[in-house]
Formats: sequence, C-alpha cells, structure tokens
Amino acid sequence: MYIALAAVGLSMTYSILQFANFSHGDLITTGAFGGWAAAYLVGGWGLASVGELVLVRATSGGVSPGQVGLQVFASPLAILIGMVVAGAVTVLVALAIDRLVYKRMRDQGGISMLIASVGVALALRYFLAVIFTNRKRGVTATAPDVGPFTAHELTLVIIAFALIVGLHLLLQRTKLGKSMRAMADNKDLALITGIPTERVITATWIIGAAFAGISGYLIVLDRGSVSINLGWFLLLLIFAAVILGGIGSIYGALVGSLIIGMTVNVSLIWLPSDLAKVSAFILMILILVFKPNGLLGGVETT
Amino acid sequence: MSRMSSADSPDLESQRDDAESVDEDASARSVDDAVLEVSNLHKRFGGIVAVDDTSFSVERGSITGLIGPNGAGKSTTFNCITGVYEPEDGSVTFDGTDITGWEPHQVANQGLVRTFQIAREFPEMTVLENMMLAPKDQLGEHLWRSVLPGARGGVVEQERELRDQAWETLEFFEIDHLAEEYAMNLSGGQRKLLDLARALQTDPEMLMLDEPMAGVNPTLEEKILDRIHALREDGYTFLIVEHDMDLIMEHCEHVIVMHQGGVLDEGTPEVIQSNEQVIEAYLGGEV
Amino acid sequence: MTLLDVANLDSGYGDLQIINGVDMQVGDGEYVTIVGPNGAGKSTVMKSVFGLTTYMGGSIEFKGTEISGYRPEEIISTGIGYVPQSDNVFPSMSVMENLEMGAYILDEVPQERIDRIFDRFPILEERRQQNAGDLSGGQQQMLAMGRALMLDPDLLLLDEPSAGLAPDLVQDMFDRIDRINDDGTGVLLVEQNAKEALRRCNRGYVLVQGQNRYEDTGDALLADEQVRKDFLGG
Amino acid sequence: LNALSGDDGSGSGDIEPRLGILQPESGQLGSLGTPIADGAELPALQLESDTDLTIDVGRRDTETRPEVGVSQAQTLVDSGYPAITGAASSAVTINIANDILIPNEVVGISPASTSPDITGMNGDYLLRTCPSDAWQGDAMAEIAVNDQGASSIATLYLNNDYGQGLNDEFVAGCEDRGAEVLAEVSFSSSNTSFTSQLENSAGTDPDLLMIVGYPEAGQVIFREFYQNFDNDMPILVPDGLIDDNLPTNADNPMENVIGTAPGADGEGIDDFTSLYESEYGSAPGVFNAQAYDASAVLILATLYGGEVDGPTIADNVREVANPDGEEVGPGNLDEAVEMAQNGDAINYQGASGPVDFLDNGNPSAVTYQIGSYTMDGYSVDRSVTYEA
Amino acid sequence: MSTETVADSDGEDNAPAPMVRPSWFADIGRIAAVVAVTYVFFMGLGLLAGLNVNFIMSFLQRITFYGAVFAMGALALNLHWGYTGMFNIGVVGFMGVGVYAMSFVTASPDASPAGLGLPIPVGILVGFLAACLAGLVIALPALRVRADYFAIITLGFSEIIRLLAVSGSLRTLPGGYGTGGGSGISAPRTDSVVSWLQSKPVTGELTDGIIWAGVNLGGVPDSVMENYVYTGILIGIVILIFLLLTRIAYSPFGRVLKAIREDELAARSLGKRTDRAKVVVFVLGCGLMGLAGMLWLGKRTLVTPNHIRPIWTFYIFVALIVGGAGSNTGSVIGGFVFAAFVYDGPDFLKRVIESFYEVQSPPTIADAFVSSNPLAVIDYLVNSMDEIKYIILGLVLIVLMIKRPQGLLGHRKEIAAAVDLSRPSTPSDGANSTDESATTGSAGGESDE
Ligand SMILES: Nc1ncnc2c1ncn2[C@@H]1O[C@H](COP(=O)(O)OP(=O)(O)OP(=O)(O)O)[C@@H](O)[C@H]1O
Ligand SMILES: Nc1ncnc2c1ncn2[C@@H]1O[C@H](COP(=O)(O)OP(=O)(O)OP(=O)(O)O)[C@@H](O)[C@H]1O
Ligand SMILES: [Mg+2]
Ligand SMILES: [Mg+2]
Repeated sequence: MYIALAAVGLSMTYSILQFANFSHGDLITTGAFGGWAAAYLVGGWGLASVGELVLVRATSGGVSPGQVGLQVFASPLAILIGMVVAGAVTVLVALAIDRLVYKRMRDQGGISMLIASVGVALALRYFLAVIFTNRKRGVTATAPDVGPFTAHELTLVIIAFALIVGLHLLLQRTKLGKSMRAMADNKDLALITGIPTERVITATWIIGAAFAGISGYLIVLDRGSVSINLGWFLLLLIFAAVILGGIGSIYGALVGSLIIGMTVNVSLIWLPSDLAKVSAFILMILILVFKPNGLLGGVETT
Repeated sequence: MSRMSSADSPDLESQRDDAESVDEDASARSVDDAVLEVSNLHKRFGGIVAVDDTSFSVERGSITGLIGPNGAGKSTTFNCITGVYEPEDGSVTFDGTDITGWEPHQVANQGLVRTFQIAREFPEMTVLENMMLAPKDQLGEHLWRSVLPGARGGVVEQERELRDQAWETLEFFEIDHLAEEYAMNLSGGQRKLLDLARALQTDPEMLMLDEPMAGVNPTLEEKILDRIHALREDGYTFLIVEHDMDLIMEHCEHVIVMHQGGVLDEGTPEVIQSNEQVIEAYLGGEV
Repeated sequence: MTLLDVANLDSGYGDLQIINGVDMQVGDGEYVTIVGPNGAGKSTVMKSVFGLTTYMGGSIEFKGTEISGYRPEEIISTGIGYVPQSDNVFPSMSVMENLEMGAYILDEVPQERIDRIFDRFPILEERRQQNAGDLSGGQQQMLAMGRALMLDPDLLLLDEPSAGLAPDLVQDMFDRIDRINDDGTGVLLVEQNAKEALRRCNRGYVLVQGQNRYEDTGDALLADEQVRKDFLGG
Repeated sequence: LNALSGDDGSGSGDIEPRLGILQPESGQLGSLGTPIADGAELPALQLESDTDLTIDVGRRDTETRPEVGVSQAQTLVDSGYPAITGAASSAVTINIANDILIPNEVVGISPASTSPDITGMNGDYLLRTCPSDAWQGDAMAEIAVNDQGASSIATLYLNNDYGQGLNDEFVAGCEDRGAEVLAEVSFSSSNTSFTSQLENSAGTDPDLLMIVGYPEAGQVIFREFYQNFDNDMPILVPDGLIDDNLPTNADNPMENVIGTAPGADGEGIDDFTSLYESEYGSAPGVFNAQAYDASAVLILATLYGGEVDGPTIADNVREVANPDGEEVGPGNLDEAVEMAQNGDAINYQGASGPVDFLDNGNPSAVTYQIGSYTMDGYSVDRSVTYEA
Repeated sequence: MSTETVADSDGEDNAPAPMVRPSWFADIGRIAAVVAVTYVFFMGLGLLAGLNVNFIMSFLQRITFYGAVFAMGALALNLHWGYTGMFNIGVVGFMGVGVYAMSFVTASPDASPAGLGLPIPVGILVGFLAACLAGLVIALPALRVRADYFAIITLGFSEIIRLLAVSGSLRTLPGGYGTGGGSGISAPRTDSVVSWLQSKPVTGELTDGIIWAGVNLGGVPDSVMENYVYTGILIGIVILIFLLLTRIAYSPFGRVLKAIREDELAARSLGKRTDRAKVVVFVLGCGLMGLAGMLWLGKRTLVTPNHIRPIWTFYIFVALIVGGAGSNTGSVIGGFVFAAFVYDGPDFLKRVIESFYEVQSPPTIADAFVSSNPLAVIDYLVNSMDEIKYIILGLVLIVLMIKRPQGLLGHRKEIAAAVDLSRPSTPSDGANSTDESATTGSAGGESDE
C-alpha cells in the first residue's frame, strides 16, 4: 500500500514532466527524516536535547522510541504533525530542486533529466546522511494490534486510501487534472492553448513530492526503523509498479503496486522466502509480455 | 503521355447502381494484369469499423488514385496491405503472392513500399543516412559482412553506389542542400519529400503513397509528378491517396473511391467525376 | 490600424537563424496569406509570433503592444489563436476534451461555441468521445481548427489548415476562414494550396529563404508571371 | 631469528612499526566496528605515550563491504603497511586475504572474523585472535539442546560467510545432539522486511530459534518478531547480534534472547579494560580485546623481527605470541616492547586470552561468554572455555 | 519548369558545415590525450600533497583498470542504447551471468561450491556464451514489448539473477555445485593470466621486462606492476571491442540499428528485418557485458552477489552519458573519466586533504553545533567526506547535465555508413575515389578492403 502512495507521486511526475525521476526514492527518504524529526521534537520535548530529537536518534544510545512513546494511540498529535511536516518539507525540497535543476533543462530530453535526477538523488541522499548520519535506527514504539493488523498498518492504509481518494477528487473536479493530461500529451500544444505550464509543473511537484514524503513517513511508521537508503531500496519496486500500471494513471499505479505486493506474498506458499521476489519479478515480466497493451501499443499511424 | 483506359464499363455500371453492396462483385473489375489485389478486407477498432469489405485491384504499371472523404479508411487500408495492421478478414495478393498478414518488412521486400500520411523520417539521422538506409538487400546489413575483416570490400563498393544514387535523388527533390542536416530539422514539406525520396530508393515494384503532396509547394509538386510519370514508364506501379482533385483527375488513369470503409466506385477520372454519389460524398460542389 | 506588425524580425532555432529581417503586417480584419517553397520559414514566422522560437531581433507588435518577450499563455490571452502545422491535437484526450482545452483560459467552456463547431464538423460530434490520436488525418485537422476557434480570437494564425482535407472540406475550410474573417477576425494563413489562398485573401507575401520576396494583393500576386512560375506551379 | 634485528646496527630501536587498521566503521557492522577499531588503535596510543616509540597507524573503513574492504586494503598495502588488524566481517576478511594480503605478503590478524572457512586459508598471512565458529556453533548447539532442552530448532541466518558458516556448524551440532531442525532460512542484508523469513522459521514453532546476522538487519528482525510471535520463544544469537542498542532500536527488552560471544578473559583483561575506559570513556564491547591483542602482537612482531616488512612479521608473530619466553601483556606492553627490541624471547598473554596461534592461524583456546539482554543492553552471565 | 528555386539559388550558403568523418586513430589519439591529462593531474596533485609514490602509482593503475572496465561496459551499452535505442537497465545482470558461469567452469572441483576446474580461457569463453544465451532468452520476450516495458524487464532480469545468486536455496546443489549463496564462488583469478604469460618464452620475457622496468626504474612494487600488465591486457581488449563496434557503427548494419532507434515501424516499412537485427545486437551486447564483468570481477578470487547490485548498471550508464551516448569514442572516454574523477577520484582527494589536516570529529552535526570548539562543524564535515564525496558526485552530474548534456565530446555526428557520404564531385573522378578509400580504411578499421 505504501508503494502505491509513492507510485502515484512518481507516476505523476513521470508522465507530466516526461522523465523518470530517480530522485523520487530520496524524496521519500527526505519525508521520512523530516517528518520523524518533527514527530520526535513534538513527542519527545524535554526528554532529550533538541539536537538529539531533531536528528532522530542519530547516535547510538540516548532516548528510546518507547520513552518518547511514538505510537499512534499514545501520541497521535506528534504522529500527525510529523506527517504534515513530512509532506511539507518534501514539497519544499522538491520545489527548490526544480528551480535549481530541472527548470534549467526543461527543453532537454527526458534522458538528460533522468541523469540529472540521479545526480539529485545522490546529492540529496548523502546530504541527509551528513545531517542524520547513515546509521539505521528504530524510531517507533511497538504498536498494539487492532484485529489482524497492527495499529500502524491500519493507520497507513487509512491515510493512503484517504489521500488517493482526495487526489482523485482534486483532479476530477478542477482544471488542474486536465491541464496535466494535456501537458503530458503534447507540451508544445499545451503552451499554445494557453496552459500556464510552469504553474502546472509546480502543482505536479507539490502533489508528487507530498505523496512521496508522506509515504516515506508512513513506511517508517509501519516498519519502525529508518535509514538513508529507505527510498533508494524501494525505488525499483515503485518503478515496476508505475510501469506495470501504466504511466500517468493513478489507478494504474495503485493496481501495479497491489500486483507487485501480492506476487511477493502469494509466491511464499510455494517458494522459499528468499525466492519470493524472484517470482514477483518473473510474474511481472510475464504480465508485461502478455498484456495486450504492451504488445499492441506503440503502433501509431494516420 | 499515354493514359491507359482500363476501365470496364459494364462492371462499373453495376457497381454504381449497387454501391451499397459492392461485395457481391468485389473483384469484379477484370484487370488484364493486376499487380495488387485486395479482396473483402475488414478492419475495425473497437466499435469503429474503419475498413468494411473493401475490394479493388491495381493494374501493373498504372497510376491509380485512391480517394475518399476524411476517415473513409484509406490510410487504414494502406496499413492493412502493408502489414502495419492485421486485417480481420479478407486477403491481399501482390504480384501473385498472397501477402495477407505478412510483416511490414516482408511486404516491403516483396517490392511493395509505402509512405506515411504524416511523414515518418528518422529524426536523429541525417537526411543522407535516411536515404542510405532505404535500399533493399544491402550486403552490409549482415553483421558479419560489415564486421569480418576481408568481407567488407563488397559492402564498401555497394555503399559508394548507393551514395551516388542517394545524392542524385536528393538533388531531384531539391533537398540536397539539407543532406547533412538531421531529418528532424526539416520543415513539414521537406519531410514529406524525404519520405517519398526514401521510398523511391528502395527500388520497389509498386509504391503506395499516402497523400504525398499535402504541404508540398505546387512548383515542386509538378516536378515530382513528372518524375512519377517517368517512373511509371519504367514499369513502376503507383497507388496514390490524394485529396487534390486536380491532381487525381489529371494524373491518374484509374481512380478508386472509398466511402465509409467500402469502395463506393471506381473507374476513369471522367467516369468518377460524373458519379452523383461520389460528388455528394466527396467532391462537394466543386465539380 | 495594424493588428499585427512584424518588423525586421530575426529568429530561429537555438543558434540557427532562419528568419532574416522579415516584415509583415496584418491589418484589422485583414486576411493575409503567406506562400513560399518548402522550408522557406513560413511556419517559423508563425511560431515566432507565438513566442515558440529563439527571438533574435526586430519587433512584433500586436494591437500596438510589443509582444516579443511574452510567454505563449500571455500571447493567447491578448487574442491570438494558432493552429500549428503538425502535432496539433492532444492525442490521448478525447475530441471533446480537446475542444475544452481550446477554451482553457476562459472560466467556463462556452457551450454554444462547441455547438457551432459541431455544426460545422459533424464528424467531430459523432466522435466526441474518441481519442484524438485515433482520428484520421483530416479529422485531426478539423479538430485542431475547432480548438483554435474556441476562443474567438482577434487574429488567427493558420498553418496549412487545408492539408489533408477532402476537397469539399477544403472548400469548406476556405469558406469558413472567409466567414471568420468577415466577422472581423484578422487571418494570417500559410498555404500550399496557394492559388486558392491567394484568390481569397486581401494581401499576400511570398517568403523565400527566411526573407520577404514579394508582397502584393492576392490577385496581383496571382497575376504575376514570375510568381506563378516559381511558386504556384505555373 | 633475532639475529636479524642486528641489521640496524643500533638495534631496532629506531624502526617505526607501521600498522594498518581495517574495520567496518560504517555499514552493516558500523555500530560494532568503530569500538573494535578503537581497541586496535589502543596499543599504538598506549606505546606512543609510554615510550618514545612512534607507530604509524593507518586506519580505514571497509563499510562492511568486500569490494570497499579490498580497495582500502590495497590502499594500505600500497602505502607500505606490512601488517593489518582486520577485518571484522568474515566475508570481507576472506576477500582481503585472498586478493590482497596473501599475494602481497602482508600479515593480517582479524579480531572478529569467526567463519570456519578461514581455517583452511594461509595461516602465515592470515591469523585471528578470535575463534572459529566451528567452536561457537558447537557451543551454541550445546546451549540450545542441553541447557535449554530444545528438541526442535529453527534457524534464520544472514547469507554471507559468517552466517552460512555458523549456521552450518550449529545445525550439525544440534543434529548430533539429537535435536530436530525444523527450518533453516537465509536472509540477505539488503532485505527491508523479514516477515516472510520469520514466518518460515519462527513460524514452524520450534523450541528455540537461532538467529545469525548483524545489528542493522537484527533490529528489524526483532521488531518484526515481537510484533508477530510469541515473546517467550527462546532465541539464541551469536556475537554478531550482540549490541547494547538493539533493545532500544527494536523497542523491546528482548529478555528471551540468549547471546554467546567469544569472551575476553585473558590475564590482561583488567589492564586492558582500564586502559580502554580511560582512553575512550566507555567500557569495551565485543571483540575489542581481540583487536587490542591483534595490534599488540603485530607491533611486537615487527619490533622483534626488526624489519617493517610482511614476511619478517609473519615469521615472528608466533615467536612473540606463543609460549616459551617471558610472559608479557597489556599491563606491561612498554616493557614488552623493550624486550622485543632487544630480541628477548617473549610470550604475549593478551586481554582476550593467552593468544597462542595454531599453524592454521587460529587461536589455540577460547572462552565463550553467555549473556542476556535487558532494555539497558546486553550483559554477560557466565563463560565456558574451549581448547584445541 | 522552374529555374529559380531555393535550393538552386544559394542553398549551399545555408548548408551546415561539412561533417568531418572521424577516423579511428584520431579518436584513439583523443582518448590517449584525455588519459594523459588525467594522469598528469593526479600525479601532480599527489606529489604536491606529498603522497607516497607507490600509492599514486597504484591509484593510477586502479583508475586505468576501472576505466577499462567501465569503458567496456559503456561500449556494450552504447551498442544497445546509444545505437539501437534498447534501454537496457539490467547491464549488471548480464555481467553477473558471465562471471558466475566463468567461476563455475574454472573453480576447483574440490572447492565448496565445486566447479569444473577448467582453464581460464575456457571459462571466459563459456562465460561469454552464457551471457549471450541469457541475452537471447531475455530478447525473445522482451523485444516484443514497448520501450519502457523493455527497460523494466531487463531490470527485473538483473534483479532475478542477483536474487538467485544470493538465495540460500541454490547455495549448494547436488554434486557440490551451487552459487555459494552470499559467500559466492571462489575461482582462480583472471589476472593469473599475467603469471601464465610470464611462464611462456617470448611473452614471459616481455612481461618480465615491463615489470622489471617498473620496479627498478619507477620504484613501483611488483604487485602494482603486475596489475599494470593485467590492466594493459584489458586495454587491449577495450581497443578490440572499440574497433569492432566502430566497424558496426560505420556500416549499413549500424544504420539499421540507428533506424530502429529512431522509428522502428518506418524501418520495417522499408523492408528492414528489425527484429532479427535487434536480437543479434542484443545478444552481442550482452555477451560483451558478460566479458566486461568477467575481466572486472574475475580479478577477484571471489564472485559474490554483492557485485551484481543495480548500482553498477547505473555507474555504467553514467559513464556512457558522461562521454555522450551514441559515440564509441565517447563511451571509452566516459568510462575512463568516470572511473578517474567520479568513482575513485574523491577518495584520492580525501587522502590529499588528510595529508594536510588532522581531524577530530564530534559524533553528530548537532553536537558539532553546540560544541565549544568553533571548528567542530568543519571537522564534522571533513570526517563525513565519504558522504560528501557522493554529494559532489551528484552535483557534478547535475552541472554536467545542465551545461553539457551531450557529454564531454559535445554533439558528434557519427555517420552510419561504410564510406564517406559527401557529395561525389563527378562519378568518374579518379582522384576522388582514391581519396575515398583512404577515408574508408581509416573509418572502417583495418585496411583489408
Ligand atoms: N488506431 C485507431 N484506433 C481507432 N480508430 C481508428 C484508428 N485508426 C483509424 N481509426 C478510425 O478509422 C477510420 C478510418 O481512418 P483512416 O485513417 O483510414 O481514414 P482516411 O481515409 O485515411 O482519412 P484521411 O483522408 O482523413 O486521412 C476513421 O474514422 C478513424 O477515426
Ligand atoms: N526545430 C528546428 N530546428 C532547426 N531547424 C529547423 C527546425 N524547424 C525547422 N527548421 C528549419 O527551418 C527552415 C524553415 O522551416 P519552416 O518549418 O519554417 O518551413 P516552412 O516554410 O513552413 O516549410 P513547409 O512548407 O515545408 O512547411 C527549414 O530549412 C528547416 O530545416
Ligand atoms: Mg489517411
Ligand atoms: Mg511549414
């Protein structure tokens, strides 16, 4: 499910800005650190030095997640504030990067932007590493169970679902959705029709980055620990989900994520756990090969 | 220039009378020497029937026009013949060989080459490279020929010939000054010219041109038409989709009219021009 | 009064200069045609007016305001509509959506204009839900034209609108342009269907190699032996 | 052999020992590696302050990754370090030894690589102050089957040399003792979630679960374990998963976890502990004493041999470390140095144990410490000793 | 007809500057120049900082070695992506197949996991064929799908290979064979060909001579010199691949590849058998990737799954892009420059900085800020050099893409044809044709025509 959130964000920037954004994973990480820094600050105020809290337990030892009590039921406010900050910080970072990097290369091809995004990915990730150190650490307190799920899993699903529905309504009800599609379709023509392309791009980044940041934050909520490689390790799966579902489609991203998630789990029934991912990838390849869309698409003549 | 009058009036008569059900005498027009025969072709896209039971044949060595309103199914017919689409039903015979459902490259290598309505140049290759690509059966297209020491001599020899030929063609189409430019930097009309010139380079038996003159300057257009006639004299066959009626009437000896996916009528330009249904469906008040 | 006044324009793509000191005017409600060989720079002039090329010098005034530095979305709101030569529809949006995009800068989509366009091009109404990319070549041309008309512009730039249209529609297209022009909209038209275009317009330019070669009334150009021979196919 | 020291005329007093330290100061073992490297640097710091000896120490980080380790080792070797204390992870150590140490005749002593695979390698250029897991696996099997009375067992192991080696020894030991092995599940360090692996191992409901890995994955494994399984299932972990921060990172006191680790109870342990604490302000952790001993032996062997060069050091390691000779240790390292420089026979008795090397490079005896976790960290409860 | 048309009047004035057909020795010269400048740069920097000469020499050897490896990878990728437009992002998977196959063939039968114990050249051949075969297996389904699907399939493939290699289930198979799981397979090193060379009469003397010269004249340890010799062999192979690919590039076959990249349907409509060409090229490229993998990882005794992480694919992509996709010369230069400045360079710089400055760093940046020592922040940053190196790497990439998106060489038109395509003056001009064959020889490779 969290893949879905991240995938929706990636899918939007992919289709509208016309390049595969390899820094998306690190936007996720940015959100995770930014959000948890805020959550720690709010939840752990007074328990430890501000520095220790803001850096989310950068050194070994020190205050423990249990002490701070970071768990949805124990400190819902801290968790909520953390989530909002996660989105906000990521949006700010993404917009700054767009100004500094991508804006200067709008007229270059997708490949140049892709490479630049790899550069952004590295710079961003290790910038985070310098600040937060590259240690992996636990950050959440153990969550109680609610039915078959833990409270954190449930939180994740509910928020992700709400966000996706919200986005759907936003795009349905406003011109924004259409202008985004128009830009994805034919950018020159979009210019000619009077679509303020720069503003659409900004909006795209805001949505894409907010989704990335929040998903990063929620992933950590679910998994309990955070490290600077969080987003990068997920990126491949997210790309697979996006492409599987069809670039640019929210539901596609959703479905793609579910397929990827399910294959991994279902194959456990027959295969040793270390081969589960293998079967996911094999199935993915099979779907791609036999999906008629993949076979017929691309031929266009008039 | 001699224009063959190959129409067989009785059949046409019957078709005109019964335009809605052409299928009955689909391959009715008896052509002495048909190089291309299309019969009962069907193609649909979802709910839209683009080609609906189309049959016609093209005489060897002729310039045949294919006309019809926008959306009549002309381009789709082209695509079905050349293997871009696979028709749901019907058959295509070229030069005595059944080529239904063949791959585009097989069709092309059989000697049937087409151009596209919206020119498909290779954008990041120079105009010359575009031209050099086209000729069939190049020795150097075999990897080992191009790479193996000692095997390359013949390739180089052939390349030289092809190059000279390419320059000649480019000069004729007046785009030789652009030879070393990337094809993507050409203007709209120049691209169409390149597309046509490139198709000619393949030295085909028959050329199918999808609106070759749309966007081409009239002066150049005349020149190209002269060339087409000259080639026709050499035994080439042309099937041309065009909306320019003057051109069709003046240069084609045989005209096929498509309407709503089927063949509405065919015959000499004069006959077509006087067909009420054709006028209504296509020509508007022009004639 | 001149609606559009292009003076001594230099422009091109990147470092490559294509347009060399072109002068061109379109008066209020005037109908002007540009003809010329392939690659002369006709499309480039239009793109330059719309801010889509690299501007290198000269001036472009619209209704007395210099617009050479404007962004396309600003230019469109000053009242210029543009139908480019190729790639002129949004291929994976429906016909209806394409038309709606034409009215993007308005707050609401004017239904009567859509109706008027459907009146003129009934096939578009029939295919309103189809993706524009699946239309036939001619149908796409109609759609592009319809899209540009959604805004009722003061000046309409048309780059070869008749290319690929069936003869009845070609006539129709020209009639339509006449009527748009009669309603007071200035028209700047690029056509390879040059004779017809020159017959109908007020004035014409012959553009060769990025420079003005001839300028006169349409009829005068039609009558000129040299022009006929070199550019109109005899 | 000590005649060699005469080469320099005035004795070897003015040679400058050069010691490389190659430990994982970041990466999977990052949290263990830095204290180990500190321990390895300690003899040099101690000697530089207590004597007028200067020791050139080159300290580099392997990031717990073989390719990084190899290139850092190459850098050390190219810069002229003839002896290296390192590495920690068995996978890294094996790669470094094969690709760099042995071909270049540079002596490496690993304080922490316990994989049984190392036993068969070149005992002159690759030695260790920690024991082979052949022993630890057996010790763990003993604890599991005989102490804990487990008759069914499952394992979850990191799929590298260390994890695979220890798992194989442990499983063999358990089977020898008549216990049934329900599942052996491997995981890779790049995994982000281990639920399915836990399902396949802990999910078989064994009497005891054995987990081998490093803290970075360990914290996630334990977090997920406590979320999904019975908190009372006994879990046995070896040295790699002994880390004081594990309970806070997993947010659980981990009281069901029993740990084993090669202990440090040599004669010099108290001297070492006080030295370490006064230098770094914290108590030493796992393998810190072994690291100290490794460095100390290398320095002594260099001085005893009188030449800063790999083969000479290799020849003299056993001379200074194995019996026969004056017993020296962390407490009197400055005197030991003097004796080595004079060519007197010495027998280094370390912080971790007697530090006697077998021909295959392994130590001849070892003590295992058995301990348990609380929220505050790990503490040692008792120890057992093995001898070759 | 018309006499005054655009083309006739002064079309020539507007014509683009005539293209110079690059000849391969000029290109190799260019490559050599880049390498030489890089050497001088690092040499100078190192000596200035007073670094150990051996260290510098071995650093130069290393960047050359990695340069050669990256160049091989980039060349193969250029064949896929630069020429044919096949966006293969599973490069490392094919490398992995090659290395694992080679290791399996050459590992000793007594080792665990066991191998076949065959000589290294056999292993390399088998590895190459295995990588080709893997390419074929992937090509058959993958080439039928859209470009972005193709990309994800190749990526999926490389992950499958890695996951299989790391999997515990395949660690040991019946017969003692297997992947060895996380500990990989240990096999003889490919650079043992150096000692093999030394044992042969003629080559032995030559190799010994080179090593002797390095040791005695340069004072370089012989281990470093042996590495130099091995690197030299790699360079030789890079040159061979370079010539092979250049020959492909300047040929009708290369032209078909380009056409596939640009518009496959149009190429098919001109009668080109694009599917066959794609399979051939894909398989060949995969084989070359396998070769690159073997020569790189085979230098180690152990092949582990760690070596086939996707990051290596990314490195090779960057190398190719730095040089300029579509150009073979660019691929080689890109590979070297990437290895020298991006992959290994920052480490060198750290050494240089360390030689001037001793740092004592606080554990976190927050501590650095509150620390009483005003320099603590700077100390912290210097200590974080490992991270900062990646930040610099990222920034370099960004700046490069903004300022010089076509790669270091700028946009080059390498015209896909076996002859000079400029307008023949007159068909029967004798001087012209000799002129031509001269250019042809230089462009096409050996003068065997
Ligand atoms: N890929 C497609 N998907 C769906 N419908 C299509 C597709 N291609 C063509 N059509 C429809 O099929 C019909 C025939 O199209 P076609 O392109 O063959 O017309 P045409 O005769 O070439 O027209 P024009 O003269 O305008 O080019 C049209 O109604 C068009 O909308
Ligand atoms: N994007 C571009 N980049 C570089 N050069 C271009 C580009 N587009 C067009 N050109 C060049 O500019 C010149 C003028 O092109 P333009 O499209 O304006 O011609 P045109 O007069 O519209 O011709 P046509 O009647 O064929 O459409 C041509 O020589 C063309 O090669
Ligand atoms: Mg058509
Ligand atoms: Mg134009």
